[in-house]
Amino acid sequence: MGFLPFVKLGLVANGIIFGSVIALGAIGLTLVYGILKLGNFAHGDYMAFGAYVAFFIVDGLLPRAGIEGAGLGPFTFGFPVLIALPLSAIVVALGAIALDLLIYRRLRQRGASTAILMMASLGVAIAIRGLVQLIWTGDTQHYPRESRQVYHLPMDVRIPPDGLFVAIVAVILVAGVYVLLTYTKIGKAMRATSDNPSLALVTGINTKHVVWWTWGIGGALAAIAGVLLAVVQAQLLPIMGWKFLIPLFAAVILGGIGNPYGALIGALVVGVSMEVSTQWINPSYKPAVAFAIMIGVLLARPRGIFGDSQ
Amino acid sequence: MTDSSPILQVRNVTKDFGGVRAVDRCTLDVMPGTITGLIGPNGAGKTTLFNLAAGDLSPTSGQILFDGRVISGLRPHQTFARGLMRTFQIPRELRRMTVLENLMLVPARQSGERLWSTWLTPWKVARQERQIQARAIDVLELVNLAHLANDLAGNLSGGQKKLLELARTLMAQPKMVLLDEPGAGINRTLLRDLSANIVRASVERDVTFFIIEHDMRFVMAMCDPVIVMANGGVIAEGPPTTIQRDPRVLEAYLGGYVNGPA
Amino acid sequence: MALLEASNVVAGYGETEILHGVSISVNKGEIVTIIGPNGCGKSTLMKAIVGLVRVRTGAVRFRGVDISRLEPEQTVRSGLCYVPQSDNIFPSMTIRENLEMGAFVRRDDFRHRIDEMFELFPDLKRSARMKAGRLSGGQRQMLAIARALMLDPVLLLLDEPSAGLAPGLIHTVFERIRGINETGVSLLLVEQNARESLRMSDRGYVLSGGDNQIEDSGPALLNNPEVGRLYLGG
Amino acid sequence: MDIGGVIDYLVGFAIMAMIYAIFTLGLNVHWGFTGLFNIGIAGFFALGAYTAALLTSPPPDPEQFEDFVFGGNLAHHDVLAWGIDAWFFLGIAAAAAVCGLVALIIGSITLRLNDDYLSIATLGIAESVRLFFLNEKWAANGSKGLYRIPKFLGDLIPAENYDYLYIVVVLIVLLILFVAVQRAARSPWGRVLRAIREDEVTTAASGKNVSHFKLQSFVFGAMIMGVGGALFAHHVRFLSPLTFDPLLATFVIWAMLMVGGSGNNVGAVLGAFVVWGVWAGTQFLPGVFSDPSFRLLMIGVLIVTIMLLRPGGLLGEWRRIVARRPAPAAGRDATGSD
Repeated sequence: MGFLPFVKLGLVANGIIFGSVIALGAIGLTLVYGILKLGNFAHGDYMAFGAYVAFFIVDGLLPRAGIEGAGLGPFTFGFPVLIALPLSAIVVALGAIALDLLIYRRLRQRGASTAILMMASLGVAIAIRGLVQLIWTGDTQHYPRESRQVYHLPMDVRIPPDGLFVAIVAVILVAGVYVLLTYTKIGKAMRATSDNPSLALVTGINTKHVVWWTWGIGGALAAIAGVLLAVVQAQLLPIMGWKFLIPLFAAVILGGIGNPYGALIGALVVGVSMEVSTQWINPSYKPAVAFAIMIGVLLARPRGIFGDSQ
Repeated sequence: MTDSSPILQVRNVTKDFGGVRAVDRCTLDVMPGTITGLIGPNGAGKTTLFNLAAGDLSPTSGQILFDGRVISGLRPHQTFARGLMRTFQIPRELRRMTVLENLMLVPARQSGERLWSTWLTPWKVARQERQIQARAIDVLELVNLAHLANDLAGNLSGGQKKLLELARTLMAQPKMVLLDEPGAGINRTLLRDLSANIVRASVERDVTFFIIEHDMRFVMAMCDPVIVMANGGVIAEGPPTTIQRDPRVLEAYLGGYVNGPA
Repeated sequence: MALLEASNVVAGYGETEILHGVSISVNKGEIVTIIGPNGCGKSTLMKAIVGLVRVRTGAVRFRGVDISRLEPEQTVRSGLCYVPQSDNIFPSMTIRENLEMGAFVRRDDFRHRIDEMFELFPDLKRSARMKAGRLSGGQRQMLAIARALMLDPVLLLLDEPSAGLAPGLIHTVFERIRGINETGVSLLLVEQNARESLRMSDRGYVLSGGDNQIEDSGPALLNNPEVGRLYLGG
Repeated sequence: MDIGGVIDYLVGFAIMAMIYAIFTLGLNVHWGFTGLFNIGIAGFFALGAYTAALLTSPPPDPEQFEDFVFGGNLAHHDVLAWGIDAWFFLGIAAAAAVCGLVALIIGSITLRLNDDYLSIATLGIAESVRLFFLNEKWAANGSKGLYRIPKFLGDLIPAENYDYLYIVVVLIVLLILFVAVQRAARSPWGRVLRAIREDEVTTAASGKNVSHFKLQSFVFGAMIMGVGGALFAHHVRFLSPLTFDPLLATFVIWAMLMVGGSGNNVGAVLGAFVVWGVWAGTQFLPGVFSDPSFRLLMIGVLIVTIMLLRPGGLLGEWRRIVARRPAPAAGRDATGSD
């Protein structure tokens, strides 16, 4: 291709795969941020919880019904993961709505400051992780898997088939979110509420429903992001969600808080930067790279690269 | 009684918010020692002008001078340091701090505001604290809030919060105070107290007041001169009785002869 | 029976009481204007009617039904639409989307209504796909009114539609308002610009200090010297 | 268990509780007085601990530390060369200085912006610090960790009595810091911080440079945390990046402050003892209650419950406890006014 000859294209491809997982998480996070004015520190743990719910379905539930398997086609995982993916999304979506009713709605009604809301979300994050560890222990788990050959593409690009799966799922979901926000009534209501909450109220928008939808969509996307993360990393760990917070927030800030399209671009930028950086620095510094990007953006453009200037 | 040079000069100031022009080539002077009123219909740009002068906003173009020096573009704590203090239309008291603490916060250049002096020279800090506290209690007595000194400011009534706002300005010993609707939402008796306090501060402490107010009785009784803003600019200025009779002012309020006389 | 009847409304924010018992009414087909000096409680009255500010005592009846306890989202459904004074559009959504949001509670096909709005406000049609945040002040006001009209409201509440507009535009806005009234919509206006709005109003109220002061026909209020006194004292 | 064993245990317990009390004091400066939301305490904890350990540790033994090449022999000549264990105190001071410097850099970037950014940045600091010590084997032996961190006063005191000496050291440091923080909090300086916590706009309109004071608070609190880390290093005498997981290095400290009452220094110390007592005590309980995961869950639930019921913490601010009135419903006030 000629441009950026010093960057390995394979890393870029990996970055896009990784970035698409970040995007699924970041879009939910930024929607919640924009509509509820809450930087949700539990979002990463929603992801982890989603991954573990899928694990429970794949490992505990489905085998009893005789559904088992790994190595579906070119992929390492089996058919059960495909069943678990939507189920886990529903569970986490309902869980996120329930937590809002239980905790955040009460705080909002009391007129609590954003710091109090964030503090509460930190408590939720800790509690979820405790719950996950209590049920599934702190040890590494993984979905039933069979090893598979990676695809060899031209220009020395190698991608695992799982990565391809992850990217395709992410593209479908992001397109779905786009359609939802652009064409559906509830999606437009969500954007309107994020834009101008009090006007949304007098326009007849039921902001209560908007809040439920926001948590539902955010929770579902987080759960799927968690499953996909567990697939690409080939493991589940209770702390995987908390560790993911930095790339998530970096993507959200990069894209401008509350802007789902910005979060998508931000996620890809963060994902690709994190992967490409491994060409020069130790791969385990990837989260620090995300942090450095975030600080860099805050220095240069406090409202994010794609944020409004107002 | 007034000096020859104005204490606050607004020079051709414009402020745009997105597509909306809140202040439009506004020029006005406030003379030292006066209690100057600022009136005008809603959306005339009065509060925006205060925000520009106090440093909460920067003008899109034009300049604001205080005491002969440019202050537009400075931040709020910097305009405060020059001797210009503002209050807020809706009182912003420090809710979980006592009334006394709300006042003791205000004086500038407290040695105890440097972290190390609280350890290295506590006696100096303590002495200054005693002085500041005595002053704060004086001010509270002046505005009839002394009995509430140890109450949390968040528990005051609306009118008492207004008095606390005024007390904060007295505490600062500024050269000039921008009062944004001091009379809004308070009852007649409190309003009388408030006016008396403003007049006293103006005379005894040589503070210049620039006051946005909608209660015309208050404005007419206290302010001289009165400046009238409409559509972001000044349309009239003069002694209250003249302003009251000025047909342009009533037009500004009632919607002028935009298409010829009605 | 009056279309809208607010009687002895007491309302305010936090501890501060702004309205001390205000009564107004709007009959079917009327334009009614509320004027009064700044801080008299005009906007608060509007918000109390639509349910943004809680009515402490007193009643608000719309078509005979008490709406004083309803949420804003419910009052909208009853056919009463409100345009706030500022921040009355969704800036990051397109003009068409803003209009669609206006029809949020409609369940029928409202595309024809959007076309009608574009006919009424041709300016908006030309930039239908533009983000509303890029509109000028006058266009924003038009969009805000069009947004509220999307529901075919029985009664439209406008809070200072002329605020912050250039004098030439003010006239246009009032022309439009008169046109809207001619299509059968009743209007309740809060206005700073008393002369122009009273001239086209059937009736007007003057509020001062959170209380009713004067009620009269529009033109009669215009010539009432008492009105000027309420504004400027004296 | 004999009496001596019980006392030994209690002394060890008290040392840890007091070290945690130092962190809680630091967090109180951040959150309790200024409203700064630091969820990366672990970063300052680790930075302080490693700084002190590296400055005082003997030169690496190539047999045990393959990659560890950091000098580290600064203190080696003689621990008592200056009459007292000067290097020990120098290590503590350096720990504070390094934490303060990092806080200064990150704070000056994020504190002038939206408040939310600081909390995310603290998370980033914690993770970056952990990654650094995990990966840079030359600096601190990576995941194998640093051990044989010197004791205070070296081998002057027999190892079995070291805790009895150390509890005095920790107590003195805690007392000094407590007095320092208490003085600062009750001084005009602390008054400005609390004013910022209440309303930044009013504070700025009262002539205070809000971002400077926030930065001072952030740096001061971080330095206190550095001291805590240093004391921890010389107590446990073994450090690895795994020591500083968010649970024991961040969340527990938050729970302590919440229980004790943010804005209340006595409460902060008390909270450290109570929560650490419950934490340490539950390990003797049967079944699920001693499971660390269960305790993690409980800490989360505790924080949420306190936020819901008593946002000021159990003890409340030191001034007085005032009944909270419900604030007017947010978001219902539409725009525009009379």
